[in-house]
Amino acid sequence: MSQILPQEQIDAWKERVTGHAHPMELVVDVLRAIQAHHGWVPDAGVELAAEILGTTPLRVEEIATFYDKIYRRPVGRRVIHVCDSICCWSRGAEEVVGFLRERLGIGFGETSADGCFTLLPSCCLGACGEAPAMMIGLTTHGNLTPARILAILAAESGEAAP
Amino acid sequence: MPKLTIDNQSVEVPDGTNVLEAAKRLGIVIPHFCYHEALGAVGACRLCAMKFEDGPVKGIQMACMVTAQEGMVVSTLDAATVEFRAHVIEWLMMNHPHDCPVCDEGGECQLQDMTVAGGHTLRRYRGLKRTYPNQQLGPFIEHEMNRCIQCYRCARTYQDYCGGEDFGVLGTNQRVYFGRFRDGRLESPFSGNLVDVCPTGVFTDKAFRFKSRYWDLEEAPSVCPHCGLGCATIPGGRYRELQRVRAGSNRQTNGFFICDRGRFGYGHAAHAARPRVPLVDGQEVDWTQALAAARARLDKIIAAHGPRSVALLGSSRAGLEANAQLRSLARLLGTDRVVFAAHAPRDWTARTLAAGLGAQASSLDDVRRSDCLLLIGADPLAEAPLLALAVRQAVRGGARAAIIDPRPVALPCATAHLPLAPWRLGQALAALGDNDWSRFEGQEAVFLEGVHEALAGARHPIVIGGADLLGPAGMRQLLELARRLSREDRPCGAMGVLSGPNSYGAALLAGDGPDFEELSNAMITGEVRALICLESDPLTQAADPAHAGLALARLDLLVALDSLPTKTLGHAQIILPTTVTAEGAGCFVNNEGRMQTFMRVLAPGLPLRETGGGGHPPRLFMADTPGAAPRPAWEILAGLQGRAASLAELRDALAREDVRFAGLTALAAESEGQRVADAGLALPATRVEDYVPRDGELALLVCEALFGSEETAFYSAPLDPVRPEPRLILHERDAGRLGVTPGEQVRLHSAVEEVVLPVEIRADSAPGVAILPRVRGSLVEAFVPGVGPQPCRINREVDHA
Amino acid sequence: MPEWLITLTLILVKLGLVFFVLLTGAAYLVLAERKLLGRMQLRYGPNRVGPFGLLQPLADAVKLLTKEDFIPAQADKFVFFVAPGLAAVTALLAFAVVPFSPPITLFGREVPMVVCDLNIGVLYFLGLSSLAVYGVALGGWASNSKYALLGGIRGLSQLISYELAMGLSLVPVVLMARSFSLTDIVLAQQSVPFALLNPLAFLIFLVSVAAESKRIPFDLPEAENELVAGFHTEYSGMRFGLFFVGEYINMMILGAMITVFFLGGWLGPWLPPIVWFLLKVLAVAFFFIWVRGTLPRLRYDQLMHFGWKVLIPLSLLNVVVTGAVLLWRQG
Amino acid sequence: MNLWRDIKGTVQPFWVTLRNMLRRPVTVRYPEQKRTPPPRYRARIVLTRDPDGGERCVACYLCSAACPVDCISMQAAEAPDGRRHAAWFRINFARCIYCGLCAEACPTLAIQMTPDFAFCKDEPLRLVYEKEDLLINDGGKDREYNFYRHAGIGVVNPRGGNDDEYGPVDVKSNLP
Repeated sequence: MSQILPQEQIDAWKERVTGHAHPMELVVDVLRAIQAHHGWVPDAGVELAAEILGTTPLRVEEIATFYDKIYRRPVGRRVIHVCDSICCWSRGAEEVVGFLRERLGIGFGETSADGCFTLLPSCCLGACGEAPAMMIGLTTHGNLTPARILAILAAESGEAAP
Repeated sequence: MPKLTIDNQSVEVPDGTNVLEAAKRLGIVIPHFCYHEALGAVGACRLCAMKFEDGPVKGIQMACMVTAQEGMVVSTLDAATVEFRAHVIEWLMMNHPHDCPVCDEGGECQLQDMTVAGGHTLRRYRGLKRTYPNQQLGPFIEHEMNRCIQCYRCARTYQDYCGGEDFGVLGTNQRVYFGRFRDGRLESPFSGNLVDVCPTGVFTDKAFRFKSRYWDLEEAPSVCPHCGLGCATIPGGRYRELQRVRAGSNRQTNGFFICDRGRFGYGHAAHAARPRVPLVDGQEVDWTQALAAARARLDKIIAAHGPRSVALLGSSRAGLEANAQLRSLARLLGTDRVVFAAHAPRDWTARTLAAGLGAQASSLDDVRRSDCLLLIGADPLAEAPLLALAVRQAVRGGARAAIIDPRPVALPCATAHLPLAPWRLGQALAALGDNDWSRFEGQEAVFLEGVHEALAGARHPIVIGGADLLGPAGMRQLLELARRLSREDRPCGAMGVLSGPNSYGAALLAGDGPDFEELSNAMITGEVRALICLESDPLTQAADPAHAGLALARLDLLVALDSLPTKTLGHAQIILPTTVTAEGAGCFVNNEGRMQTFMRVLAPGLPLRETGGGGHPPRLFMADTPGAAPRPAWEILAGLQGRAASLAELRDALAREDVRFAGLTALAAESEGQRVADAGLALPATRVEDYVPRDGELALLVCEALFGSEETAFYSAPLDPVRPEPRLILHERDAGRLGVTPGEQVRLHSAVEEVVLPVEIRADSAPGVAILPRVRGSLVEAFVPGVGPQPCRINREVDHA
Repeated sequence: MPEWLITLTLILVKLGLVFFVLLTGAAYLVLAERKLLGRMQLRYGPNRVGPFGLLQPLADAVKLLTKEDFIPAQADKFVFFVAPGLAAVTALLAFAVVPFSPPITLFGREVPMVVCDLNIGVLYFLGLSSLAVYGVALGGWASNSKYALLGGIRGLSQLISYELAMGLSLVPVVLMARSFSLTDIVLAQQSVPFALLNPLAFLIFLVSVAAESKRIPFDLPEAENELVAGFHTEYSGMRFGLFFVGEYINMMILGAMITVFFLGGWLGPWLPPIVWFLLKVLAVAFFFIWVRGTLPRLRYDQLMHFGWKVLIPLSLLNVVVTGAVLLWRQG
Repeated sequence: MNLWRDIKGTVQPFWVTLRNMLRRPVTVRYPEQKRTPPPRYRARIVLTRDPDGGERCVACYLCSAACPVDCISMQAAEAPDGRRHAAWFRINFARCIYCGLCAEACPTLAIQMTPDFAFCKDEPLRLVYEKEDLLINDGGKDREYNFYRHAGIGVVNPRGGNDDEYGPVDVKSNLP
């Protein structure tokens, strides 16, 4: 993928920024747009965002490295965030993680061989009521059991097929 | 004024003081990292815990976060708080690499001090330690992230206080990282402050790397010689070499920070070509012979041509005492031809300012507290960097700042900029004073009206003018404007940006005496046969260096006193080496008329690194130090008068003789300085008609540059890597008309010289003006700032070829 | 040969003899002291120069003579020169009145074995020992050094204080011998030495004499750990040597005095008188060295306290008691 | 006042000294009889090397700061590999009092004292030892210690490569 963001999107963002009183408020949106298009945010993506927002790359990088859902390193087509905070942990998050690791053959921070999944831990997805929970894309999946996980993985990998 | 009790001692502090400061007043220093007087409290390091036993707040609290209130009873020695602090320091030290032996901060490391003060002497943690990669941060700053304790002081200084945008905090959690997006030089001209501010060794001075330990340095309070602001500095030297400068603190001037020019400009003291022995006709002689020879030759010339055939030239680089001694030497010789600056227009501007500033004088601290600032013809980052920082603090505090300047002046804060051609600055000042916008139209009129409104409505307005662009007439107008804007309930301050550390003092001594132009004319006609030149370099400083060259060439005798290897020394028959600021004591009068004394930091001498030749230092017994001959200029000048007086005696005499310097005798080097007394000298109005280009013509404006044009800093090796390349700045309209593209080489034809240099095209400079920042030691060295716009012609080099 | 010439020759010979014996004695006393102290401290003492270190005094002399003669810039030069001489000379002069043997007959002439048998020998001795103070006081003062000055002051007051006790302890001796001549005093001890007859006077004299010679435990004028080297801090080379030699000559003189006043002088069975005399003197010298190896230095206030509040009243009492006893025995 | 105790206390020591006088001296007659000083004897100072053969001295100036007679001087410099070392290092043994404070202050165990106490010279300048004279090819008393393997500044091992360290943090890592 040579292009980080299509030119028309860049222009659209630039236009939005021009009319904005505080362009920095848009930084997460721009980064997410880059991520949506490119999968993750490379250094050039940070520089592009800075250019769009009229600020320095450092200012963008400060935010990009702060949020764990903005990926500054390559990820698979689907990123699995498994909650490991207290509620989920007490309801079996460790087993969920163990199952995922075994199933996908990867550890935290790693991407499966087929480039489909990246496994990341997350602290609290706000789904304590459905613990244990994980998030793929923007969807939260609660009350995980091995069977459910298998179903979700199957669905996601089908969707994420290149 | 709340009164509180800390450790059974009661103290009364001003409203709004935090408890940590209140304790400091009692001499109780509690370990703290994140709190800094200039940065404020954030309560991040959790180290300044105190037990609040009684009063409005109870329990263990962070003292920096609690405002002192009436009736508080606080204990710093409470067992629980002591234990609390000990735990916090142990946590902070958990990942520390314990590499103090190879760390330059060792010895002056707050973390070391606080660790010991906190009672943590033995590491209990046996696990693995976190490590970081480092970044290359340019020629000034060395980065070692492993030592970081995440106090955020660096980011708060760099971004919040100094307004830098290329360095900040990255990451979260266990990988918080302080650095840049990519390796590269820190762009802020205040980056050196990271070294002072970092409580441990993450940021250390690269130019000072591994040179010395803090305890081996000779240090003394001093004043920065690199611009007219007079920032407090603490130079440090060892083995006869000035090795570093760190910021001193003077609440009235610089506060706690200095700029990189002041921090890394010390290299001139160890310049290889620096004059180190008295020379008579190129022969090395001792001081007695040199002084005798100078005196004999002067007497001979006086006998042949009368006393007025001797002229004396002082300098804004020399201290007040040296310039005063020059004046008394002139009296002794019987000549009235004594001038204190080689650049006549600057001289007259400084004299206008010194004569008229009076009660309008504003310090940098006033600027920081101001709520409305007008900068006209002043580019703080180039001419007086700390002023930019002061303006930023004002703006952070809610002030409005307007800039009227032909240059694309960019301050590290939000400002409004009106690019106005230099010859119209006077009109703008007049318009602001008269509230009459008839000579302006459209945006300009709106801008000026807005500025006037803001100034009129502000509580502490200050107008700041640059000497180089305003000139004497403009400076007079600026002072007049400040007077007009002043009301009974609320004065309007004024500040002039002068070039030399002692421009103001030299101007006070000059009074309404002759200027250098008069002097050089007299040299050319042969009326003046001999010149005594005190730390002054007319060949690069004079408004017209070529004319000065002609004048110097006609002299029978040139006696030059200097510490720098200037061009003028090449013409001198007698060279008397002087000490640099850090090697001699003296006094500078800064641009607001504040007398500030500095102490001798180290004795002059050839650095051991040179005499040792890199290997072992010499294995010899020597009676005297090599290269130790330079003497303070005031001592040499007193010697030429046949006197041997101490600095204290000279100050005494000066204070008695001249009521304006009455406070000089009681001035301590670490004090905030003292303003000169106002003697109310009136100067005749001088009016030089500016060159105004006709339509289609371009005017050349030579101006100062941050790292390129200051004289002493030019001789400083640590600044070599950041010296700019010469360039010509054109407005995009003019560039379009000439058909040049950014970076293209153009040929500049001017009365001074014809040079070829690249262009930078800006939209925020004034149209019709070609701006040339001076870079010493480059092909544009002959261009001198401060002479107003000059006619010029610009061709594309391609066309020419 | 005229009578006066013979007398003169004899005096000169005696002088030379005494001079030689005294100086050599002093030098070897130094060696003996160092050796004995060494042994007391389980060391050997000097044993490098010559067999058993016997040439050590010579080596010391050579060293002292070749050392840099240093004079402090601010010193009073003349007094600085004179003081060490005074110290040595007063010590030497005191020996003039010491009889070391009964008169012997030489070439038919009776030659008294004393340089000069003054009839006021005791007073002469007391006078000279008072003068010895000058060497210390002037030397300390002229150096213009605080250590030397303090040492000098201490020496001055110490010598003056103990002089009283010393003088008073000799009064019973004179009372018993009924003469001021030292020869008469020796002869008065034919039957019993005064040390046994009047042990209190003997003890007081012994202590005072130790104090007079500024030896441990009374070496306050030069207390090293307080005053560097006291009154002779600034002295070096042969000037220091003179002070040093003076001290040891003084030790011999005092040994001789104790012998004469209390130990019966040359008197003794079987051995020749001169040998007896020397043995007794050496015994006293050994005793002083022994004391040095044993006792620590007193504090200054203890010294003064002891001198004025103990020794002087005791000696006064002794004078009264001795006088009373003598009167009672006369009936 | 206990007069009897005082008199006894004054007289008794005479017996002690007299008795000692008759005993054999314990003196070792030095040039003829030589005794090997214990290994921790404080005499001539050396600069040791770490097990990899590198100079241990990092020229931190602590020894010169600790030295009560100011007999140590040096100049630190940076080697191309980032190692801090002494450009020159000088001990003036004519001034040294062999107190051992320098060895105690040394954080890298570079400066150590040896039992070699007999190294007098007839000229003071010959007692000024430079780094070449001081440096030995040995680790001295603690052969295994290597400062750079503990201080995480990446000279001997890459940054984060020492036994007691995590690998260097990647600030851009996706892991929280």
